Amino acid sequence: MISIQKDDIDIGALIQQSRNTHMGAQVVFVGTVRDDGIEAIEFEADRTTAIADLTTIAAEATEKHGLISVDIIHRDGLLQTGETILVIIAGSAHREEGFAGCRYIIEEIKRYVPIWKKDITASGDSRWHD
Amino acid sequence: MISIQKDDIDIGALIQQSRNTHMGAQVVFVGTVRDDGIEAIEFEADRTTAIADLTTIAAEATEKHGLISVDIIHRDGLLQTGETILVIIAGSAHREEGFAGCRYIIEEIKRYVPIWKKDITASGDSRWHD
Amino acid sequence: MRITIRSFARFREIFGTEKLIETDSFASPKTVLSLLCKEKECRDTLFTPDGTLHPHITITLNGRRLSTGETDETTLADGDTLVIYPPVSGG
Amino acid sequence: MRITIRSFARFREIFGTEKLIETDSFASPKTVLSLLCKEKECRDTLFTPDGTLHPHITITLNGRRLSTGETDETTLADGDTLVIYPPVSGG
Repeated sequence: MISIQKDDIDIGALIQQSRNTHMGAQVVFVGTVRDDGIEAIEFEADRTTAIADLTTIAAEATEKHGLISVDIIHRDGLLQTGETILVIIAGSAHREEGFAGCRYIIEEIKRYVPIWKKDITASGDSRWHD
Repeated sequence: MISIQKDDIDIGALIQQSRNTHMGAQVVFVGTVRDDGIEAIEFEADRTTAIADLTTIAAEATEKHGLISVDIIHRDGLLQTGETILVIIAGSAHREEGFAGCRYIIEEIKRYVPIWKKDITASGDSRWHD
Repeated sequence: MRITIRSFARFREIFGTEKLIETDSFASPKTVLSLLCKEKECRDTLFTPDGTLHPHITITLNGRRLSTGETDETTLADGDTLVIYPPVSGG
Repeated sequence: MRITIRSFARFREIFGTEKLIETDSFASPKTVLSLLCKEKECRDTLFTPDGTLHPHITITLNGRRLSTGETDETTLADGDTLVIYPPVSGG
């Protein structure tokens, strides 16, 4: 499943849905809003292009690392500290491919997928990340 | 949380409990029973020593890789294909530590923690792994 | 011809979510972007002092990313949509 | 003195879950393990033809893992527990 959505992500359900009996490993990356002096982060995405990019990245990760399944869900909108930003699940026969594939996906997302964040502080100030 | 248990693991709940606002990443490894011609795996553990070892490994991973939290739950008993064997959650400020810490933990578990598996085939044959 | 220009995040706050630019036929993306704003601060957001697009900016044409050469040399058609991305920060 | 020997997995099916061995004082773990069974197949599970413990076998004494040297040289005390692990396969 590839999605960009405002709604929170049911990570346990997603892991269960993603699984099949050919897998021996699921490597999951969960990105969360870290409190480094902020109150929240506003995420903005070019959803159409971002979904196309995530679909490409999932296919590349599957091909390069021999994955059995890939799920990528990224949230947009206003997320408070502690909330889930992103969940990636890489399912594979063995752990090596799962770790390599999951890592590939997050690095590619950070490199070029059109999603941006703006920090919101407790005082209401806000600042886009460069 | 460090545990060896017969009961299934509520992965979503565990990820939620493990999280705090100092984290930006949770890297989760889920080991599952893969169907490579088997019906189930019987897991046996020396629970006392295994728990002590997992506690040591969690502390080492925290120290070496700067993790914020570590959870390791390994099941024992009879597990059917598709079932969860193991969940590791490494929580960290940034993704690099989470991936490195989670990987360290699974490799150390495989290296020496006293847990064994016996494959059970559909015909009822069984064989311990060497 | 009419070209739609959309932008996101930091650039949306500068250039607006969506603008229509009327221009001569055969204009390149770079030419159309140079018509987007006249104030120095606004132009400096997109262009270096020697008039090239900042390398960290991504331009898409009808959803496809353009290389630096393509932003200078592609010929736009009526109804095309250009999108301007600031550096991404998702994940 | 009495030493308890416990084993797991494949070894449990060969040696039993738990056995009590009566032996002389000052025996080493290796000596006690050599008393565990007399049949060749059983002995071959633990010992190489030259009489050393197989390197892939782990022995713990009261929960602490022993090095190869320690299995030969440690002096056991009455009530000690030895555990024999085959190679692990968890995770």
